[in-house]
Amino acid sequence: MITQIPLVYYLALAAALFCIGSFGALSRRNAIAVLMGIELMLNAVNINLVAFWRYGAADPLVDQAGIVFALFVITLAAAEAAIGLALIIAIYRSRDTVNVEEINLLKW
Amino acid sequence: MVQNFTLFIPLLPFLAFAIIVLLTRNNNRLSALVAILSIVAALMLSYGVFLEALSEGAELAANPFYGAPIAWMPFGGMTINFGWYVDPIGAAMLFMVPTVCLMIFIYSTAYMRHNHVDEHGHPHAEDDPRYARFFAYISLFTAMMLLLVVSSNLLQFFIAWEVMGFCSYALIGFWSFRGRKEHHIDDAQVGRARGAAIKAFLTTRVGDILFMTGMILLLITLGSLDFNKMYDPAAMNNMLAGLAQPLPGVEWPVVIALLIFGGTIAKSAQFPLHIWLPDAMEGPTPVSALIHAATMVSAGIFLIIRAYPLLEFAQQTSGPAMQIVAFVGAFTALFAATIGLAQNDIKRVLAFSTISQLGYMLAALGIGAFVSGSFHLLTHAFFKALLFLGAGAVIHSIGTNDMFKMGGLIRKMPITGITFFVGAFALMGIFPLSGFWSKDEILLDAMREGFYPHAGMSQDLFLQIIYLMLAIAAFLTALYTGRQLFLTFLGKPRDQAAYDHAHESPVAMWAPLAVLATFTVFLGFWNTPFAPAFFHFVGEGGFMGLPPFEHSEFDPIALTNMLVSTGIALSGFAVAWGLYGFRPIQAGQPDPLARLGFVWKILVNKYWLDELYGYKINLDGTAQPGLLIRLVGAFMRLCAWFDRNVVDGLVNLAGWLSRILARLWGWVDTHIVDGLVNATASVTGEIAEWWRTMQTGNVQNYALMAMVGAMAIAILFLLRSFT
Amino acid sequence: MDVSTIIAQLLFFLVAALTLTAAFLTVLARNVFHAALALVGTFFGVAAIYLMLEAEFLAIVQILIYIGAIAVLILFAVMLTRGLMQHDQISFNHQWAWVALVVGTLFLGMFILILQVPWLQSGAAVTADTVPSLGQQLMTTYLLPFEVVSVLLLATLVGAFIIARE
Amino acid sequence: MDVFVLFYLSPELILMGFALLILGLDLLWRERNAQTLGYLALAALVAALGMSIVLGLRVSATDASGLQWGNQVALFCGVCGGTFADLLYWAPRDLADALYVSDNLTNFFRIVGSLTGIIVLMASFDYMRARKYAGEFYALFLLAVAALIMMAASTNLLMIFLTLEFLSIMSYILTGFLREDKRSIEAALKYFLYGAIASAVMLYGMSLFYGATGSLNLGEIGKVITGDTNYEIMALFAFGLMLAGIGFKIALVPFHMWAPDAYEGAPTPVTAFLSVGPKVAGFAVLLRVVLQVIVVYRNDWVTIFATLAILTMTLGNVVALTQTNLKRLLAYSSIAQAGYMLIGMASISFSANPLEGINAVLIYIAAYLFTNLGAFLVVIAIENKTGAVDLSQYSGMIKRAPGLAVLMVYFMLSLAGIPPTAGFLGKFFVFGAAINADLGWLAAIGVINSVISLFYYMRVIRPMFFEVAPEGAAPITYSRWIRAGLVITSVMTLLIMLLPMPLFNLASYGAQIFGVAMR
Repeated sequence: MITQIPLVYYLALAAALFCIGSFGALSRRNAIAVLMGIELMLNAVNINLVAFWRYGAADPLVDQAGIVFALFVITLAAAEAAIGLALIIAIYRSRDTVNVEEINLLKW
Repeated sequence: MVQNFTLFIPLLPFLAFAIIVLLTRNNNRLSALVAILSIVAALMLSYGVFLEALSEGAELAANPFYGAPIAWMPFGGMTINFGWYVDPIGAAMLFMVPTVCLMIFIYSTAYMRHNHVDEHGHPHAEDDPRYARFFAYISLFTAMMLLLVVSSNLLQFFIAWEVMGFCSYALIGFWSFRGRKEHHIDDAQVGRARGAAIKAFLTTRVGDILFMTGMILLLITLGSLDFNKMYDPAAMNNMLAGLAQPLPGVEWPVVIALLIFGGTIAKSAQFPLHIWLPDAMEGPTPVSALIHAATMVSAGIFLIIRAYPLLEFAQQTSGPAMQIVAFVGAFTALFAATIGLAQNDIKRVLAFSTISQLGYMLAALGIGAFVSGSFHLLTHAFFKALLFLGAGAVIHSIGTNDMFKMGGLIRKMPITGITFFVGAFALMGIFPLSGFWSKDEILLDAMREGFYPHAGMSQDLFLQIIYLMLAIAAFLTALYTGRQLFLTFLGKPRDQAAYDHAHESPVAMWAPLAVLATFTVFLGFWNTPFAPAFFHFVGEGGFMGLPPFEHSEFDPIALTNMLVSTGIALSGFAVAWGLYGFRPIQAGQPDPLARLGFVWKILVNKYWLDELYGYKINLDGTAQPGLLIRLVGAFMRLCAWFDRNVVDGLVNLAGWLSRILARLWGWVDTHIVDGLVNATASVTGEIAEWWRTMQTGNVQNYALMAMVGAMAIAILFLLRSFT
Repeated sequence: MDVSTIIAQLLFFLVAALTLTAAFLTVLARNVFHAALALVGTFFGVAAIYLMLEAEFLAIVQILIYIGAIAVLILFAVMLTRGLMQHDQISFNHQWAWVALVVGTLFLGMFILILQVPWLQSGAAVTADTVPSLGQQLMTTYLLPFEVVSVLLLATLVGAFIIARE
Repeated sequence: MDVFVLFYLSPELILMGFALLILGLDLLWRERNAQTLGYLALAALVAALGMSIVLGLRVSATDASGLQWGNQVALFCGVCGGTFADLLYWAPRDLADALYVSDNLTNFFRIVGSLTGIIVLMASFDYMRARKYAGEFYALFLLAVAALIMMAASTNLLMIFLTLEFLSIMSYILTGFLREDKRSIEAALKYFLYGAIASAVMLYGMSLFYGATGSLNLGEIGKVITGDTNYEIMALFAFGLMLAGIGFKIALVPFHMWAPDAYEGAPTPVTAFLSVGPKVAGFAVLLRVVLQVIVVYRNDWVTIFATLAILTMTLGNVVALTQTNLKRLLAYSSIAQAGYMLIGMASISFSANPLEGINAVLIYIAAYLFTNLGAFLVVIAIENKTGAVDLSQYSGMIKRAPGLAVLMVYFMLSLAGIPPTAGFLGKFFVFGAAINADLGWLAAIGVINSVISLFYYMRVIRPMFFEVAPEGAAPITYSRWIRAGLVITSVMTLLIMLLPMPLFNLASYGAQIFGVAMR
């Protein structure tokens, strides 16, 4: 299976996913949707890491750095999501909005 | 023996500063006492050092008293040590600085008390609300000047120099705010003091930065900043040989020498950075005396004295460093003297004369007359302090700075008047006061080198020009000083009310004047052409690795020069008498020189340099930035406007046009009609506003910016690696 | 190109197309709730990619954590803040066109880069189950990050609690 | 793995252990003894500082000539056998297989980090006294300091990412700690969204490095990148992306925009921490990544860093001119300060003395640490009493709090780089390094910038001295902890100037670990 699909395919998929995610993160008004965009970006990175592990590691069994990294990325994504959503809920309570454009008391 | 305690000299006033700030700040008398005691102690110590140096004589020049026991700062492969360095000229400075400072301190105890008449007509004398703080500042100032004089390396020198800059900011702006109960200053004074403090600080900062750059370059190219090792000929030649030229055809030594000279230009108020000094008169008068006589401006000259071997080396090997110094000095001497003619503020006349006299010293140093330039530094400190303090006494008693409201004051204030006359005659260069001997020596050197060269050398046109500029400046000096005397102390009172109010100052104010006058009379005999004792002390042993200076015997040229310079001074004074003394100016009568017409206007407006690139401070306390600053500001506005409108891009045409008109009008309004914008705000403020608008508060904007930034960096990398 | 290659590539393209479609939906959907559902779809797609890359353990983790925890968390948040984002509101901010431009350029750059770089390719096969060795490495080589991340998770818990508590 | 390894990790372990202890005790005591927990946290930080110094001062048994201070100990590496002898002393080497190192550079940042922690903690005692969740605050703060230290010690992409995120997440929580305050929560949310995007971009860059070299260790990656020019484009592109994450921590100019908002909204002690801690740790990571991974392409990154330095200084200084909120002003000032440090980064060229630039950066960091924290302590002391953070509310401070006003002048002069202050020393070294590396023009721009900065530092000083306090304004008193913090910061600001030798030695030992990489 591995020899049949070039590595570049996975990388291109990851790049596309990363760009879609960053588009969402930079242009959605809803803070939760921004968070979703960020999750997409992280997933793209994980595809990269796993593909590089699978194709690049001299012995995929011994050298699992890519997998480990991906695991940690997932864990930290969960932690980030928890903090982010907590902040969004808190903002929602105090301001009645989750629109990123309206969250601009602090500027200039 | 005493020399071992050299480092205590700056430490003592510094301790006074610390004590006043920490302990006695609520007790005015005690604070003043602490300051004066500390300076007396420092004075005794430095007299000890000075006398010891005198006894060693020219020996000391060859082997300066040097110690740098404190390993201080590593830099590259070397270490900079903290210590002291006393050579003859440093010892002479140690005699001058504490003496003058002590006089100023004593004088301040009385000057910082203000007399005012309350609503019932009772006179009151009360201390300035920040009396103790004043003494803390001037103690720190003095401490730093003394540290500068004794410092063993250029970095230590620079640090003292910078702290002094900060003190001058605090002192010039001393009256830049006003408590509720302060009667002695008005709002205009407050505004002027604010502007002047900022102006002084920033203008001198320009020089400091040049100095610092030169210093770092010197450290790197020469490998040391220690005065003891800095001017070692071998290292100097390495500096020339080992490095590529910074610019084609220009060598490092001349670049470094001129950068360091930049520090002097700002600190000693030389053209074109002299603009801060006249405005610095807004500080209390003792501060003016301190800044313009003993400390700050002298520090600039002292820097050139310390860098003298470097200048010599640069001149000999790589470019006209000395000639530039000489020319800037001579030009400033002449230029400031012309402006001095047209000032009505008693202190401003003195300010321009200071600028002019500093130019004299630089010109002397620049033409190689090291000893006479140094000597003029010493004598000038005494008589200029005397003049400032005298002017302060006049202002204190009459309540105005305007000479056209004075007149005939010698009858009311005889002691102040007589001492002021002594100082003024010294400044003019009248025989046999100290100013005569020192100024005469400078002119003699210029004349001898320029017109009567050694055998085998041709006449030097450059030196002849310098001589002529200095001679004309001497004539003008006598003229404006005479004008000041006739307007202030002689003639008839022009403001009867003020005249009636005038009175002789208290003893704490006139006693320092008397002491300074004594020094002014006798100090000159230290270095007469017949018996050049000062020369034997300072010049005969060479200087920091330079060979001994030569002194010509008293000969017909010297005699001619004495006669010529006396003639110049007397003719200047005679012209002043013709204009102002023969028929005293009446109240309301314009200045006779105003008949010069346009030239007079130029002089009154100080060649419009403040308006051109400086920062003009008006009498009413308002201020405008100069044309250059405004042009930059206008350009920034234009950029900002362009940016906003192109980036917005969506405004409709009508709104756009009306906005153009509105903005144009606004531009005219702010820049031409009132033009009272703060200098800083108009230049950087515009950029700041423009950049600040990027901070929209929307985090996604920020993230986009970051994304673009990261991509730009990546792309920049790619571009570089492809090329 | 033999049949198995074609089938494998077809399978990849199918999964990739599904993943990207779901991702697009996540980003473009007006309704945040729909977006969240599409996000779940994307996560499934990525899990399938992991399976194709023979990282089974990671696929399971993806489903358990991403879908089981993160997506559910997001759905909860959507519910809690419901009623704010109506259908008729614009879901994009003012800079979306700029973002599209920048992201498009970024993609182009990444794509060119991906094609140009000689990536490390050993071609080694996975001969045994990777999970035991993974576990072992987590307990030896990667012990320090493992412990640190546990502290981090605890701290995050405390922090989220402080911030979000009524 | 040898248990002895734990000795080399002791500062971090102490901090994390105490953090967990404080969390537990807080659960037990329920808000009753928050102050005690604060003292406990202080004790932990002091212990960590002590252990860092002990680790740093350990004189090597085997090599007396070279690295006398501390050893290079690579921990948790796959290759290392973990015997006692190995751990005691490893000869300087390029750390190809280390995940986490305890070397001189780490020790430098351990000392810097724990000092930051101590001073900020002293400042926060008063601030947190009246507020809820003080116990949690202290615990999370300790964890943030631990994360900062670990970030400086990471030599592996995984560890760098993990610790950077750790520090970020702790910072988000601390920033949003005043959840009743709209601004605090908003600052935290912005900080979070920005940080999450930045770290995702950074991660993508990291994954590219992994793909090209098959390793996550900086040394290993560096070897491959150095050996094969085919990777040049990839390496620089990936580094550009990584810079988004690192630059976010440092607040370099295109990545700085979160900083003023987050600084303004955060509780002031947290602002003080944010303006020093993450910045400093970011520089540690930047040094390691640049000098171990892309060191061969120095021509490229010297240019980039020079450009970024100019942008960062100029923007920070110029925008600070218009600020009236003191926290925001100091935020821009700290952005500008990072620009001066970047001049040091740009000066790490190979001309005369390659380590001079690193040395200058480290010295600048130490000088900046004390100066900036000192300034923030003054702000905190005044805010605690009056709630004022606006410049207009500072008028007449010289009458209300003479000590604070005088110290503020001193710190402002130090930030502006006027002697005799630590700030001058830092600038002297940084500009000197730049001139030595033939970047005189960069130094010149830095110098011009330091003049611009004077304007707004003067703007802080002016109302304190030259304006009249409002009628009936009470004198400002402050607790002994803030006084202690002020004494530490001001004395150190002066001492660094007067006796820079110890700091210079500490920094140059830290810089020497790159000696291998530079050759």
